[in-house]
Amino acid sequence: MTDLSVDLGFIKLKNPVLAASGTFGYGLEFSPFIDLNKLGGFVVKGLYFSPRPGNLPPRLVETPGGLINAIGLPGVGVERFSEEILPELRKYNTAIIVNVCGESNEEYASVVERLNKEEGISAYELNISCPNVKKDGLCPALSPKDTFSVVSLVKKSSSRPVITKLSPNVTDIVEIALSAQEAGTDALSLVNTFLAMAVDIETKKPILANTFGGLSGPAIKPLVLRMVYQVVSHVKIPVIGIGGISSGKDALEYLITGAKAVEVGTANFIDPETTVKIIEELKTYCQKKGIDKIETIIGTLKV
Amino acid sequence: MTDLSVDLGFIKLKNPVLAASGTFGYGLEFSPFIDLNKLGGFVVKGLYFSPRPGNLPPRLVETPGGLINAIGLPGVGVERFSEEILPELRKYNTAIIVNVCGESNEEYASVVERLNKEEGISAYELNISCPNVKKDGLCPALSPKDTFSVVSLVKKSSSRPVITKLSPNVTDIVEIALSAQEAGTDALSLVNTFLAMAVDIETKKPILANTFGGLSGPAIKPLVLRMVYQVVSHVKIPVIGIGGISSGKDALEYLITGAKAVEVGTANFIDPETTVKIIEELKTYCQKKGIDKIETIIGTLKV
Amino acid sequence: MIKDPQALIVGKKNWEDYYLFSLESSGIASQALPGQFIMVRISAQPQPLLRRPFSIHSKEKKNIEIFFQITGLGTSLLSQKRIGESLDILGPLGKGFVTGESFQDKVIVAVGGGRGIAPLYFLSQELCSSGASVKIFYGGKSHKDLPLKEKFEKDGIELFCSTDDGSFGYKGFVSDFFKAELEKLNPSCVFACGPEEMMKKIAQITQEKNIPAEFSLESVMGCGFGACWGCVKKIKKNFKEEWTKICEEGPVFSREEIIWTEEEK
Amino acid sequence: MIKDPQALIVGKKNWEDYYLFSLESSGIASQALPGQFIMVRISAQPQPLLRRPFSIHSKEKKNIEIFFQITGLGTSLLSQKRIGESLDILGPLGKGFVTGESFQDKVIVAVGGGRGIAPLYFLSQELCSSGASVKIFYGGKSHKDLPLKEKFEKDGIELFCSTDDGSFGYKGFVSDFFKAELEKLNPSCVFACGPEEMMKKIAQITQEKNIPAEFSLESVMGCGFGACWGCVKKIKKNFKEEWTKICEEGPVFSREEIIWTEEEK
Ligand SMILES: Cc1cc2nc3c(=O)[nH]c(=O)nc-3n(C[C@H](O)[C@H](O)[C@H](O)COP(=O)(O)OP(=O)(O)OC[C@H]3O[C@@H](n4cnc5c(N)ncnc54)[C@H](O)[C@@H]3O)c2cc1C
Ligand SMILES: Cc1cc2nc3c(=O)[nH]c(=O)nc-3n(C[C@H](O)[C@H](O)[C@H](O)COP(=O)(O)OP(=O)(O)OC[C@H]3O[C@@H](n4cnc5c(N)ncnc54)[C@H](O)[C@@H]3O)c2cc1C
Ligand SMILES: Cc1cc2nc3c(=O)[nH]c(=O)nc-3n(C[C@H](O)[C@H](O)[C@H](O)COP(=O)(O)O)c2cc1C
Ligand SMILES: Cc1cc2nc3c(=O)[nH]c(=O)nc-3n(C[C@H](O)[C@H](O)[C@H](O)COP(=O)(O)O)c2cc1C
Ligand code: FES
Ligand code: FES
Repeated sequence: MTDLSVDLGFIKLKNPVLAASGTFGYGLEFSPFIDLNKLGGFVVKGLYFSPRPGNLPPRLVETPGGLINAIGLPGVGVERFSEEILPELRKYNTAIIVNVCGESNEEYASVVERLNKEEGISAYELNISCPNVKKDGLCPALSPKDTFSVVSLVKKSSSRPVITKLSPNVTDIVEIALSAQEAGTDALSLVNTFLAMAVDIETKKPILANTFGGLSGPAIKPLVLRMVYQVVSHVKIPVIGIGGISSGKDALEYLITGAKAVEVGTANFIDPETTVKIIEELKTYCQKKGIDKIETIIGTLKV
Repeated sequence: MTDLSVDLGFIKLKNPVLAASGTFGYGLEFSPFIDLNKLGGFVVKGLYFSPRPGNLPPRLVETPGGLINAIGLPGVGVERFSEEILPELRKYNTAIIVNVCGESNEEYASVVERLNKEEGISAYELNISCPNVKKDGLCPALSPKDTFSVVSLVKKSSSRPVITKLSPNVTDIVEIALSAQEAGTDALSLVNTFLAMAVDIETKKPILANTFGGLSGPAIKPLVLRMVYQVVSHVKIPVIGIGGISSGKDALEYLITGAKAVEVGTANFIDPETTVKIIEELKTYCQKKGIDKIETIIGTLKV
Repeated sequence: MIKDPQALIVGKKNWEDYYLFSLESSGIASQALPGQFIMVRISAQPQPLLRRPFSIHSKEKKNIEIFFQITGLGTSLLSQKRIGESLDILGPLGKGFVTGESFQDKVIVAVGGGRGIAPLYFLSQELCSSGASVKIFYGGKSHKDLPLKEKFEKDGIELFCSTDDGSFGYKGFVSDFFKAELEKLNPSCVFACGPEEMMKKIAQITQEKNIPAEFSLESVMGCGFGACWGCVKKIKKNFKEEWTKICEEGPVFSREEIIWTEEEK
Repeated sequence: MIKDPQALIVGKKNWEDYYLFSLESSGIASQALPGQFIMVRISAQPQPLLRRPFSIHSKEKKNIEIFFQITGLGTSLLSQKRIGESLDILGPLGKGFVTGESFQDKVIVAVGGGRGIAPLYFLSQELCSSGASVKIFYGGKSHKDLPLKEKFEKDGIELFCSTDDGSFGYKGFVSDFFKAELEKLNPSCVFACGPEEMMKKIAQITQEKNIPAEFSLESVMGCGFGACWGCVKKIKKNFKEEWTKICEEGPVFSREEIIWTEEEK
């Protein structure tokens, strides 16, 4: 029996496989397909304080090996989430992580303060890196200063561990990671989507109503793996790898590179069973290689 | 008869289709497959002053929709290029652009100074953006300051137009583009490869001997298209689009977005006829749409 | 709503770029209702990346059918699959057309444009068995775009065919044909599926005559089961307009709920 | 060196995960020499992105054959192609084995390990027609890894088979079998293709006996025709060691030129 559990310090996960925010609904959408209790955990859709409509459609366009989305963080808001959805989620025995959004630092803090009152949340994931809400993909995670200020404010407000989700759209992701660490984040998740665009040569218009969107899916994996590699060698806090994971092999690449856990995003749409299959594949790999504890392979990359 | 020619100001191309540096050898490698005279032009493999061996193999690894290379700019050096290769290239009636590399600003300048003496070169493309030669993908194009200093030095040394090739691995590509423009570059080419990595879960080693490499191919197109869109609205000089182009449709997306020409890279490996096919497809599109001059569609994106 | 990773292709027919596949999938067949759809995984390779939505065209015992037209890479790759191969599908998804006993002895009209005919066969199967009298308007660009004509006729369903070029049946848009015949038929309810422009016109016409009508909408779908928020359209709910997930609360909506977009890309 | 975008698959055989395809491609067949290879485009979709290299296994009039083993996505997708489909191929590429009249009446030994047998059939065709006496060492893990045995035998070529597990022929590595038989056979020249470790041993053995030897090397290839610099290995040229493009100056090199890597991934 392989021990798949991983210890992030502030939370122990059954296994290193989480579902990524925005690709897993509020979790419940997947219960017809998989047993949610099998997951290491899942991150619910990004939550602002108030309900939000999101962007105009079209919101999605496929690219070779990837998906550009400009969903724009629609959602029920923190109140309805707490009242209607969270009670359902509490029935599951898995880590529930809430993806926290804000138009200002203060909004991030108020979301967290409201959620502090509720039971059944394992951690907050600060979404300071969504490229689909402001012009030109602007977001706090593009600047070490902005990252520091939002993370430190939220850390003050939060009664729970805080995971900061970084943007890949930067020259030096290590610099941003270090700011977030200095501001007290408990962990980092790498990464949100890559700022992207698609054009229709018949209409001569951008395909997405929002012009820009965020690229995710298999296409981005080699870029994110590189970022995880760079960041793990510079920070002391755990790093969660996110980007293009759709198989046990993909997840293992991240773990070996040094991620302590992974989040599965776009692949959930393609196959709603992906997360559970990855967990099975991790088990098989460990058994084949005689690995008792999956934690022992984390960061074993030989360079 | 559609007029496919495009005028970059400093040079008029037969058509907007160039072959990208490092993916077209010294051009001659493609003569068994296509008539080089049909091309708008081609950019030869990156050239340092002296011959260079390049990186250790393995140098290539495929990813979903992409290719990571860590070739590391091997080459014959400027002397042998001038003596042995350039005379062959002069026989062709197409724009020959030399991709210029350097370990220091001075080396870039000396390559250009040596080449100034030779006939038959249409322009220099300054490769200040290769992610495979220094640790962590460092290169001048990551910093506006470094970009400015190398471009302005080369401009002083050069008797020919200079195209500056930018890196996508930055937070704000517009800022770098503006530096290069300020330093006097005649045009910009966007982009070189994306810093990336791949891991073998069996050996637990990076697949590339160089650990990092640069991602190219269809996977990157949506990212580069976005960058071209951002840059064209801020600069006055022509922009050449490079990234994931393998069909007329891809090329048209760039042209409509505002690129005045395109370079075709990785697709040359998959089909050595790609460039010529793209030219045919551009013709067909123009004829179907009743477009007399392809230049009239450049930058016609309706946002 | 289940995943059937191995729905066997047991039948395949085609007419130029239209295809009819019969899939053995007892789990999905047993739950399917008219107007619902399935999401089909096209390839194990990541291109195309996402599943593609197809209406359930019919069900019979353990089998369901899909009817589709080649419109791009996904449908083109799908069309190349052969009998004996199997497809990974999710379904039945979404909410379908209103059906049931209340339609007994009523005249019902369903209007399908092009590939939009797909869900209307299942719908008419169901309505007929509830004792309704079903009339189908089936429009296409040309004669070759009406491949399912014989299938409906065999079932004894009254068909009103139109082609834009007049190569078969009424010459002109199916919505005009519908308008011309409406008075005579005097249906209790109208269902429609097809190009947005066509459905918009059917909505206007039925509104003027005050006949209830339902429409099956299309949208680019990321997941098909409510997880991605990619498929939204603006829908009226309790006097408010809301971006609503077509895959979950649709694809079928009543005329009163739909806010037609001004210009479709 | 040409591109044939429509090389028709006219024959296909397979034994477990080994496949033999016969391709009609008169242009390439007319130029091909033993040891040269072709680059095959696997899919119109960008996965796998790059072409895959395969040695020319034989040529006969307008046809060439390739013989390959499934080792990953590309070969797996290739194996699913059927007779009547066509492949987009480039070839013939690279420089092949030394052949010609000088081998008349000489004993020549060729050693193939696993899929490395592929180019040796063409080579032996050619050498036999030059009047050489060709002996083939054919090694595999197990009996099932020697699918081409009968093909060589039918041509009357003397075969020395070995399997690692002893399920057929000599039990052990083909290089050990080769070593054991070498004295007796006393070849004028040795050719080898197979796993690097095997070729390294053949190099040692032939060097000790001072017998000329040539080897067909493998490398990950981006283009196959000298444009990408991806396929380099270290090769001795005029007393200097240089990273050399395998696709252009190889894949066949003489023992003196090759610098074996210490450890292969
Ligand atoms: C609920 C629902 C039911 C459907 N039922 C049927 C059916 O029964 N038969 C049938 O032939 N078609 C049906 N469609 C449309 C079908 O899903 C699209 O034709 C198909 O997804 C196109 O895929 P492709 O890869 O071939 O084309 P692509 O290359 O992806 O695109 C070709 C064109 O189709 C558009 N398109 C792409 N994806 C979708 C999508 N999900 N919905 C609408 N348009 C899209 C693109 O914008 C583009 O204009 C249905 C769509 C929905 C939403
Ligand atoms: C000149 C040359 C001639 C060859 N001739 C034959 C032949 O006749 N028959 C045959 O079965 N095989 C031959 N090969 C090997 C064949 O090209 C590879 O098996 C094939 O490319 C693997 O592709 P894949 O997509 O199935 O595997 P992948 O999924 O790409 O890789 C599977 C494994 O093969 C390795 N690999 C991938 N590409 C190559 C490559 N280009 N060269 C070597 N190893 C690679 C990978 O590193 C990995 O370990 C030849 C290779 C070369 C360079
Ligand atoms: C449709 C969609 C919606 C997303 N919504 C969110 C979100 O609400 N909050 C967030 O932090 N990330 C969001 N993301 C980003 C993902 O969580 C993830 O970081 C990204 O998709 C990369 O992972 P992948 O390649 O596995 O998809 C979204 C991604 C997609 C595709
Ligand atoms: C194998 C390989 C070698 C390359 N060598 C160079 C080079 O020498 N100089 C340079 O400026 N860019 C080089 N590039 C980058 C390409 O010119 C191009 O910018 C990049 O590949 C993106 O375009 P693509 O997606 O069409 O391949 C190389 C790319 C590849 C794949
Ligand atoms: S298609 Fe994903 S929510 Fe509707
Ligand atoms: S494979 Fe491209 S140079 Fe050899």
